[in-house]
Amino acid sequence: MNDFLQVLMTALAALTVENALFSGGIGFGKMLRAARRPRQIRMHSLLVAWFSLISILLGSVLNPVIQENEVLQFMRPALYALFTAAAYLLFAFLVKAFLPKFHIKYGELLAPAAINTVVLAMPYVQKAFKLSPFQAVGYALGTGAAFYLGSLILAGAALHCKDEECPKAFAGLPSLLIYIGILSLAFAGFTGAKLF
Amino acid sequence: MLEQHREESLKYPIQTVPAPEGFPRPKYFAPPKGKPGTEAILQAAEAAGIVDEFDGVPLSQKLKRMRRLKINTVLACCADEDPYISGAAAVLRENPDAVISGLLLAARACGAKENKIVVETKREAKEIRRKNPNAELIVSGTRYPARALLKRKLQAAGKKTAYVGAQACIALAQALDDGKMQSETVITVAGDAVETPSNLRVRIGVPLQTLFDFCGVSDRARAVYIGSSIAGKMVTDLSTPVTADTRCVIATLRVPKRKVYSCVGCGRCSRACPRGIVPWRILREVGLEKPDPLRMLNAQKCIRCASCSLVCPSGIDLAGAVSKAAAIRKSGDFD
Amino acid sequence: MNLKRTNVPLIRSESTVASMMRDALFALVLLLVLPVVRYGFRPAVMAVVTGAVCAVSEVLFNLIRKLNRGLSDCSPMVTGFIIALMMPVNAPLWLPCTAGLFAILVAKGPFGSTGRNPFNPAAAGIAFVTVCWPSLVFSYCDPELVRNLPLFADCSVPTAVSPDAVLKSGLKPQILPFDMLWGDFPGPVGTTAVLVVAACGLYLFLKRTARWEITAFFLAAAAFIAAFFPRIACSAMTSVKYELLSGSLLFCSVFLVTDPVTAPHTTAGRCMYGAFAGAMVMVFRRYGAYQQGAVFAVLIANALAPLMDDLVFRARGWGSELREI
Amino acid sequence: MKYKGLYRGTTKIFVNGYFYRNPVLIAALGLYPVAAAGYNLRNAVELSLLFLFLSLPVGLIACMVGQMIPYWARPGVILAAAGVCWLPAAWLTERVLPGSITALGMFGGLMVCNSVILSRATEYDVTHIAPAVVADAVGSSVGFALVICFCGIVRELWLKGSLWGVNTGVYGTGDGGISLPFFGFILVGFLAAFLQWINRVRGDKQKKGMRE
Repeated sequence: MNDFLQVLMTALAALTVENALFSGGIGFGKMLRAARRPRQIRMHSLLVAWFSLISILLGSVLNPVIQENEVLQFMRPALYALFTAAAYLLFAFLVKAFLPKFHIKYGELLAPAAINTVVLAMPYVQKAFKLSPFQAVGYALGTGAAFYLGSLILAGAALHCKDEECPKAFAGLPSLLIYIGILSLAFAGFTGAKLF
Repeated sequence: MLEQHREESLKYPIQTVPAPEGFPRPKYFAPPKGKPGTEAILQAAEAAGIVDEFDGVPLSQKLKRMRRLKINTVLACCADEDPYISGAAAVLRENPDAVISGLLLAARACGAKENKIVVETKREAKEIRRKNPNAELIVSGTRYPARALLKRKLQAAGKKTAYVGAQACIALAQALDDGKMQSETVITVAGDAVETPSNLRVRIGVPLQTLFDFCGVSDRARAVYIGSSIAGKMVTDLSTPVTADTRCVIATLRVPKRKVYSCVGCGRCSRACPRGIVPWRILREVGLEKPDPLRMLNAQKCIRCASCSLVCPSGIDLAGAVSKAAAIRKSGDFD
Repeated sequence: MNLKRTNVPLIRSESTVASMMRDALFALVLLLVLPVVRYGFRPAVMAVVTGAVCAVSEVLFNLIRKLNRGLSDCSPMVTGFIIALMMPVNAPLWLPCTAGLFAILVAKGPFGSTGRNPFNPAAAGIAFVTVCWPSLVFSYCDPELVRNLPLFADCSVPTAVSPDAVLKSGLKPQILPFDMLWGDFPGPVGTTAVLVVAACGLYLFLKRTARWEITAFFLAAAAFIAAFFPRIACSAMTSVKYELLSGSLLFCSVFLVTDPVTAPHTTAGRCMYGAFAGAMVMVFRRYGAYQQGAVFAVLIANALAPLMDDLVFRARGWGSELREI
Repeated sequence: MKYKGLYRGTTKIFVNGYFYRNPVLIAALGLYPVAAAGYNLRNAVELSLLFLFLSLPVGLIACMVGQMIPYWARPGVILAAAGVCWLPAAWLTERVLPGSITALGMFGGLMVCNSVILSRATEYDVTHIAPAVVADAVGSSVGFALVICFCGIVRELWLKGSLWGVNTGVYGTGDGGISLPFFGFILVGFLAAFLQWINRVRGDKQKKGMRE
């Protein structure tokens, strides 16, 4: 029971206090891309949660190994990238082979969901917060939920920022970026400083 | 909630304006003999060319529709909801018996069991009862749009209701008694540019100028409205003829200038609409270049009472937006 | 008699956007009376200067957009006054002015005129200033020792710890909740006078400028969380009293949350919005980095407002699934 | 004169790449480094160098190898290539500015999956010839550098009143907040608005030119 509670608590923390997405500014580019196709937001965030889960568990396995060796620490980003690429290739191959229907419907979602700053930041988060495996699972799910919420908000905001009431220079992407800025400011109230 | 300007025009009785020379005399037709059945009443209404003064629909067409819909209560509408107009109330005060007999005929024509007269306030009801004790009256209150709100309240109480105008009832009674075609209508002339606001019985087809000459309007008037002060139409040349459903002519000294802001999202228009439409959402949809008809639900149910434009603090013409949305939905040219 | 073309509804309801903003401005000026009596004219000067800065930047922004909207509705003044009322009295004058500039130039300008801003400009301005200069925003002067302050110059005065800072550190403030009603405890300029804020709230609800259900649900949610998850070891009632009376929660519930532009437009949506904002305020107070999280909670609630409207419409089956952009 | 057309074509790609169709301001790619890491000039220059040393090899690999890999596997392989190329890039940046990679820490690490490099590699470089790829890579890295250095300068001046640690006498009034990512997003938003205004004015001028 205690483990499930830990998962829940870190998921909530990932959504509010240690929200790497909003206050850390990670993954907004991908959220913008997801917000452009609102019908697939749910699947997109599920995939993001799934890949960040893999990558954070990967991190909790790799980090102790990297810790001792000096050279490995220099190669840390390369290792994370290689392992994430391997995870993506394996998963994409499995989906293509065994779930053709899923591949046709959500095929092109796999790449952006697997390769983005959110997924690759997960091992760093695990290193920074020293999360235990259960907390890591909670954090990944919380980040997936935050991605879903963020994409929904941005989908609504994108519609709002596009009409003719906005000044011509700010219509479209610029006002959306400022919208993201203010949203990130709102979440900065939690930590008040840099996350990591 | 709106401050009323109706008392001055209700003080004097209805004055009849003499028809200008060379105007055709009212025509007559052979009325049915004895106690008329439903068919006879409908034919008489059609022959007399009676038009309901509240919505401009021919009375015969209206009665047929009421019979088809099996209405069980007919309401003679003597409550004009507009703060400037007092025509219907004046007609009822002048001759309640004619309205009652016309109402009974209309009820028999469409097979309705109950019939009531709608009055604006309790004070008005007391006065009418003093004149004619056996009149069944129902009070509609002064909140604009009183007719639609009363109809919604009765519908909630399970009664299917329909309105017939007071002057239409009187015209029906006259048509069946002495076969007279509908040739006159009572119009309220009001507004701050009119010296003595009053109700005038006037021949249909007479230009507006004669009304103003009879009533005396200062020539500094800047804007003239007909129909109603909220949902009516604006007039620029005074030669337009009077029709059966111009219930009022309003002349004002100043053109009401109104600054228009963008929608503040206060939600008052969706609360003011008696038909359950959400005007601010329709306004946002119509503003897009590709409006999605699914989101402009029941825009075609709008009865154009313009109470949404009335309560909007930003001064937006919401009634126009809703009618444009209804046009889009009816046109069916969406992908 | 030459007749002009006009739009049809001859008569309009007397409450326009301008009159709504004037009511809000009147309520805010009412709130200034008590601090002016206690601290001299500095709060009034601060409010007027901030309002002027907001108004000038709004007019400048409109001029750049070549839009002759002018300054008909005094909404920038309202934003300026709200910002000035949430600052400490001894704050340097450039602090509320920077907040005002941020509010108008970043939170309101790029999104279009009055009715288009997705975030409450005053809340965004105060949040920016709180994140950038937390030490200045939370240094409140001691009401007993300080009498009149210089009008424009920065003043260094003995500062005292405000009740919500004590609450944040988990201790019980020594001032009794009943004394807090009169508002002579260290805190922002306008938000400590609890009774005056309540009176202004009632005035705004009666004039229908603000919607009462947002504030009702906001305070109910805040009280609920304060009662069941008290931050300090005391009975539920005292915890509720301390949480509601301290800090700018009451002021924010009357002025910041009820801004019709950034709140949902449907009644059901407003209730959800008020409850969510109340809950977020308490979450910010417990886990946030600053002692006053009301403005951040309002910003997050503003971001979710359009979603709540869509939720209500989807619940009523009026077709509001998201669409391709 | 095949090369003449080629030469003018590549400069057009280069100019578009770094200014008129700036990847960060128009396509909102690579927002994270600019917002989160671009709060002083030193960080900005280090990241721009890392970006340049990383995008060139990855672009060339994608250009040469891209066709052979099936479409679904392309992003994975390119990410692996980026991971491998990150090591020489980091080594080079360390050589140019000693102590930079350790200072950057996570920001440097996350450059591996910088969406500007990866999206260019998967969509653009696969189907174009080598000079165009190189021009585009250099163009986008200059564009990225422009944006991130501008943000770095503005934020450092306001934060500490110094440029690259050297005090310039400007009294920096900022406190911690300016270095937070939200200020980066707002700054990039205003830059994007400025660029959109320029593009609109340029568009109107061209339309006016065509009409005469």
